[in-house]
Amino acid sequence: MDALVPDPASLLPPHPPVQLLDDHGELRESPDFPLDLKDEDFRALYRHMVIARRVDKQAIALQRQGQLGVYASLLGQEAAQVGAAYALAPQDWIFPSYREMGAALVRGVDPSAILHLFRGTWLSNHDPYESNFALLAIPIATQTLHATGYAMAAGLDGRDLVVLSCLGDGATSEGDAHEAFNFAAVFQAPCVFYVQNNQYAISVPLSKQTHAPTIAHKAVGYGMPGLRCDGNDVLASYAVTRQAVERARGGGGPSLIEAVTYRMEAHTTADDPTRYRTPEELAEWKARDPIARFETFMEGQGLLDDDMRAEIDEEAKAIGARMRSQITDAPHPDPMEMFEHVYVEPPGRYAEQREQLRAELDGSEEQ
Amino acid sequence: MDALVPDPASLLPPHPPVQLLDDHGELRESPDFPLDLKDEDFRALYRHMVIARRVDKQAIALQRQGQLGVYASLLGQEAAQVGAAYALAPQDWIFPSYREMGAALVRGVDPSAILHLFRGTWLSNHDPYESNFALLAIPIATQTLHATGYAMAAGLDGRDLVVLSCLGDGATSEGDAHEAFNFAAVFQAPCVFYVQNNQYAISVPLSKQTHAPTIAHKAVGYGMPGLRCDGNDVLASYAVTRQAVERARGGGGPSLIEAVTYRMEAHTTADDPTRYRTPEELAEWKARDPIARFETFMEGQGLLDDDMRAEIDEEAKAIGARMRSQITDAPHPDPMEMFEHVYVEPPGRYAEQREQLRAELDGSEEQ
Amino acid sequence: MAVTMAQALNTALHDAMAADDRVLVLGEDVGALGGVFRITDKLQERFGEKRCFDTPLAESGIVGSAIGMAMYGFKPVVEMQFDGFTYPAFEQIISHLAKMRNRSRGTVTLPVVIRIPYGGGIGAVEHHSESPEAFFAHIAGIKVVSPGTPADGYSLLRRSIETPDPVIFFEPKRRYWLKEEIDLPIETEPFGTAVIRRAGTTATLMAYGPMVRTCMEAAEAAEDEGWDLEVIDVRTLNPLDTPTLVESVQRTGRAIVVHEAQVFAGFGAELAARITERAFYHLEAPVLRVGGWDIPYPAAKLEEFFLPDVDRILDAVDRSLAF
Amino acid sequence: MAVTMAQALNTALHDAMAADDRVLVLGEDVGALGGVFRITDKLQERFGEKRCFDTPLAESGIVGSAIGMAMYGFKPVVEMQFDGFTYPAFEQIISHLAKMRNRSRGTVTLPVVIRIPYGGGIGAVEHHSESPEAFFAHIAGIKVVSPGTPADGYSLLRRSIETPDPVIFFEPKRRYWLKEEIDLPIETEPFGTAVIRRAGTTATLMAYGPMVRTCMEAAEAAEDEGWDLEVIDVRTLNPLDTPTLVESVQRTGRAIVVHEAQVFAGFGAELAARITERAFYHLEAPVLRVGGWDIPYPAAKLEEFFLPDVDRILDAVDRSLAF
Ligand SMILES: Cc1ncc(C[n+]2csc(CCOP(=O)(O)OP(=O)(O)O)c2C)c(N)n1
Ligand SMILES: Cc1ncc(C[n+]2csc(CCOP(=O)(O)OP(=O)(O)O)c2C)c(N)n1
Ligand SMILES: [Mg+2]
Ligand SMILES: [Mg+2]
Repeated sequence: MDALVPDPASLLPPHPPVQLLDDHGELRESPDFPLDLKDEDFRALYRHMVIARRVDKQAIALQRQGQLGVYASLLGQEAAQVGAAYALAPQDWIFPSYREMGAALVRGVDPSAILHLFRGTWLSNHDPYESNFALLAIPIATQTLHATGYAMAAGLDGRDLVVLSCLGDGATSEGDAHEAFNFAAVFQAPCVFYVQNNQYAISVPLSKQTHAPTIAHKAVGYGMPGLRCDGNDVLASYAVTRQAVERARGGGGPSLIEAVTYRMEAHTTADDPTRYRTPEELAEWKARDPIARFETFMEGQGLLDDDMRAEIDEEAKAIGARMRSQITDAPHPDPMEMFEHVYVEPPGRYAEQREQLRAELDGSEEQ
Repeated sequence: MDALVPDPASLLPPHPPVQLLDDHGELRESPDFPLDLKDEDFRALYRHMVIARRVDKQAIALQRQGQLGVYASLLGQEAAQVGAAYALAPQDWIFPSYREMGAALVRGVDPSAILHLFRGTWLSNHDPYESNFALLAIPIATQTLHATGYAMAAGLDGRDLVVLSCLGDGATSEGDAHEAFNFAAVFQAPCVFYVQNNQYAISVPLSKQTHAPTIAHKAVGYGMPGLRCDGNDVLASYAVTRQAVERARGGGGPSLIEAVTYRMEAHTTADDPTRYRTPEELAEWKARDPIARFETFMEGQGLLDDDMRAEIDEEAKAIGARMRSQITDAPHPDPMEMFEHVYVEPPGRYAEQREQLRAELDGSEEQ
Repeated sequence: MAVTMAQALNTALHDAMAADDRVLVLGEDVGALGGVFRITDKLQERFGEKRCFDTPLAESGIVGSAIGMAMYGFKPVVEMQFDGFTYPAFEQIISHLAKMRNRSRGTVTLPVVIRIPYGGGIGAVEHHSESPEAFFAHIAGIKVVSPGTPADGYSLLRRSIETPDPVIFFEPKRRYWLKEEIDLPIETEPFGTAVIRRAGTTATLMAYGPMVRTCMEAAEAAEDEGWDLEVIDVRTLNPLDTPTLVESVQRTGRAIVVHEAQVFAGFGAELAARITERAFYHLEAPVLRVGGWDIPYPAAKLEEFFLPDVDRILDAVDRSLAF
Repeated sequence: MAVTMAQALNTALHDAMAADDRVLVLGEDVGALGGVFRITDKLQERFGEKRCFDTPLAESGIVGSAIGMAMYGFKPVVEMQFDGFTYPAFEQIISHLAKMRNRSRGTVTLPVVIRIPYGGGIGAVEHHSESPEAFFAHIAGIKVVSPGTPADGYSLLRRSIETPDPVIFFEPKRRYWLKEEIDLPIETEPFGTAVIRRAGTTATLMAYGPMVRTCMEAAEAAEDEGWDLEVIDVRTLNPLDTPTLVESVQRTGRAIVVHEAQVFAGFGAELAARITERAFYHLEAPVLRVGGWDIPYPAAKLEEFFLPDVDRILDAVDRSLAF
């Protein structure tokens, strides 16, 4: 009887989820997931999380003030996003969903660029090739195939490049996620699928989304390793992603990571979560706040003092303020731009339609 | 640390695949898959397989003679199909692909009805409600969702009814298969997914279709049991399916079965397999012929003698002959029927278009 | 009383479920949440989890499993959360939902209704303002409906659930809050008929769903120009009430078809071609088409420059009269 | 030499891969098998598994991953095995392939070609004879092409692979074996232009893909009736060469548009509406549409009664002249 390849045992995720910082911020190192971080890395992780939260808060405020049509908050998922994004090399790519402000900030994307999608100024406003951060994807799970294809291409091209494909727990139910996982595994593409399991798909809880033991167990059926981490533990999120990224970089193929976390805010500013979840549940998760936990650790390690905290808060405020003005002061987009980017070589009728719109605009000015 | 539910260990398929008849036709009973079959059942299984092969042979001949446009042979998969279909109760349903002639025969579907699809007389010619056998499905994996929905409905309705959803190894790559597996598991629908892994999707070998240890391992990610059997062993195919069907009937939810077999013929009569597989490979599998193996067993058990064999061969010939004449003598379909069944309440323009077609028909008759 | 389109639709679902226990409501967030637009509000509370339930996040799965449920004997009413998220279900709709009855020579009938909140004008992010009706109008085997008033919202949805054929039911989401003085239940003109919402003589405006209201506004505004416009609410795109459309144009001699979708290969082309074939000698001008530009739906701040409005419609009337 | 459409397409792929090593060919069975129609025959042998490879059986996966490959810098040419199996990829095509450049304000360009063998007439089983071109013509951001001759098969496919915009390339499968005396490589009329295949005065027939040949046959048969028909090969549905179509109708005064797809909401409606808008006063009869009936594609034995043929086309010319 010949052994199965890959060995199923090697694909099963660890249980319980990998945690390097316990709920009290105590460091519990793991031989399987060694930390290769220096003091400045710890500070950077902290800084990114604080800024992400500030930017997120500011975005919600902007929406309340009518500056944004809608916004999808990452509150509570700062560690999951920052930890994973921090595990990447500069040449690596992220293919995000619409809730990836934290990851975007780590990649150096201007947060106001992201918000313009939610403001409705433009459909996007950053160049993916500058930050190796793809456009936000709204149609659920569709981006996982773009991530896979990009990783397949890097593989064909022999490039040292890893792709982080972000998706949600609900997204794992879509056919596209399945096809992405399968393509990545068949072609052994350098792609890491990073599922932020924040327990809900709008109002639908995980228990109605899948009957799997855990989301990470889905990896087994594709022959890729499944990993699971405490998504409110930035060190675990980092270390687990790091391991998967380095495996992919070394030619070891894709992995599927489940970061167990919680969406503290409404699904979007348009949502009413009181219809589907209890204050008790919310309180439980509030007690597991990712930033507070990391702060305790940082203080314990003497890596964070009041000056430093003040300094980072200042910076975060400044970034939030700049973002706010970039949004509130944003020009009204030029209607004529609607025809600009659809094609490199637009069809002839665009000329007529441009003229017609131009005439409408002139007409309305006259009035 | 609380245990995972369902327990992943309980979902992992047996390895090696369940085999109750070894390659030499020796019975090797298994406590996990007890056989509840009487002598007449063994004879029925044999009879079904012989008839299926005869009908299949006849269908290929009909295609060669220009009576069918194309045909997808089940040669080599008789045991996998007959064993599984035989495990069902009369009220149960089968949702087939296009290669399920063997299963159709077990359900009592008139084989000529199936062939009319391949002949192009009609798009189908059997009433699914008479035999609880759905229409053949050509768009890959789409039928798995109909099977799941039918099983969900039976569940909602509290009916004692199990659905067998047939698909191929290649079909497991489609998004629809993923969504069907997931829906069935989430709603704990009485649905058994039966994958005939015949090693190829047209020219694409399993190794290019998935990187999973086995197809049965895909079950883990949905929280349903994965099972694996020697698909050239009719008793294993029966017993494994039987177990899954009874689990579903008892409210235990869906299962995923992989029947390991081989497509001995071309993908369809239009295919040229010499482009993608070797004679050696073919010879290897020919040596594992499912009917020959079962015959050895039957003889060993004194369940089959020359008279009986002759009798069954006669019956098979007769069925094949009847099918042949039902096809060769089939009337040319009535063009006007094209408008008949599209809607219960057709739009007004159908009347005009019927008239136009009628005029065209009259016109061509005149010439 | 004043009833909104949203209330009318919610009541229609409620009444249909009360009238026939084979009616099921399923989709993403239709249960506890009551749908993101609350069209399924309270249905789960009232009828239980077996009659109204959330599914996993998979549109092909929703439509494909609904097909199986309909084969079994239920009447599933499924919700696609937004127009732009209907596309994953396209194969199940075109290859099975629409074809099953024909493929089975009439033995399998699929009374499935797919509800789709569609169209723009609500300042949404991308993929939430699409008008894909032309795709579905080109598929034989399904019916395509789009109400323009709360009364039709109720009545056409009830009829759509009752009809044994599969129906794609397009709900004009920007009109969910449109009010009408009616009492529910209400029975409007028969399914499959177009309705003259405003009689006129200068030219005929034809629309469905969200643009019906816009055409009525255009007709009012046109009075200042001394134009007396007729407005027809098409109501059902398939079946299409060609006679009513043609008869109107034979009287007015001029027609302008209006929809939000891009004009190129849009449903307006079918209306224009069909009317021209049947009213050729009565036409004083070609049937003109007013719609969105031939581009993807733009960002929210630009939608007012994309969507047809009173001015764009009156410009077309002007051009028609200039012929 | 006599070249078939299939040979022309296969050579075009070969030459494009030889000319630009960013060109990839992927899909189901395109490798060792060379595609079920052998259009990718020998490409893997010649260019290796990294340039031409089989994918798992998943159309959304094929198109979605091709989008990622194009973002990276490759030029993927993907094959959908048959028209009827393109639908699972619909969301990736409409929501991303078509919209990406616009969404990204021009920063992301996707030079992807999706090849689709389409149409009927080969006696195939169901789902293998569909004509879905109208769906794609209604999607902004992609180009839609359908060659009617081997020369165009070669030239338009080369241009489609070169153009930076995404292209849906419809191959008329019943014409794969159509022969033409040409030498490859060949450069035909510019991409985006329609071509007058036969000059005439009585009326204009317009078609693309498989129906071009049928219209030529109709034009020949029409000579017995004393009719001198003009035949235009539309070649690219989007961009559409409206001027050439309009100019022809302004001369002949009559137009009949022909396609295999059902007429209702088909692409013929766009051609009819557009020409009528621009040649209204020149029309002596409404633009008539000839196509399949408004039903699902029938079983093989009935397709001859579904598909437009010389007689159905000439009946339409007759009706046009009767106006
Ligand atoms: C294809 C598709 N279907 C439906 C939606 C509507 N929708 C937006 S977000 C969402 C839930 C997503 O849940 P999850 O994947 O867990 O991500 P999360 O929002 O929790 O981060 C849904 C159903 C969509 N955007 N795309
Ligand atoms: C959606 C879809 N894509 C492609 C095809 C073309 N096709 C027909 S059979 C087949 C291979 C199926 O392989 P598998 O699922 O293993 O079943 P088998 O034919 O081996 O029984 C393909 C690609 C199809 N019928 N449907
Ligand atoms: Mg979630
Ligand atoms: Mg197979």
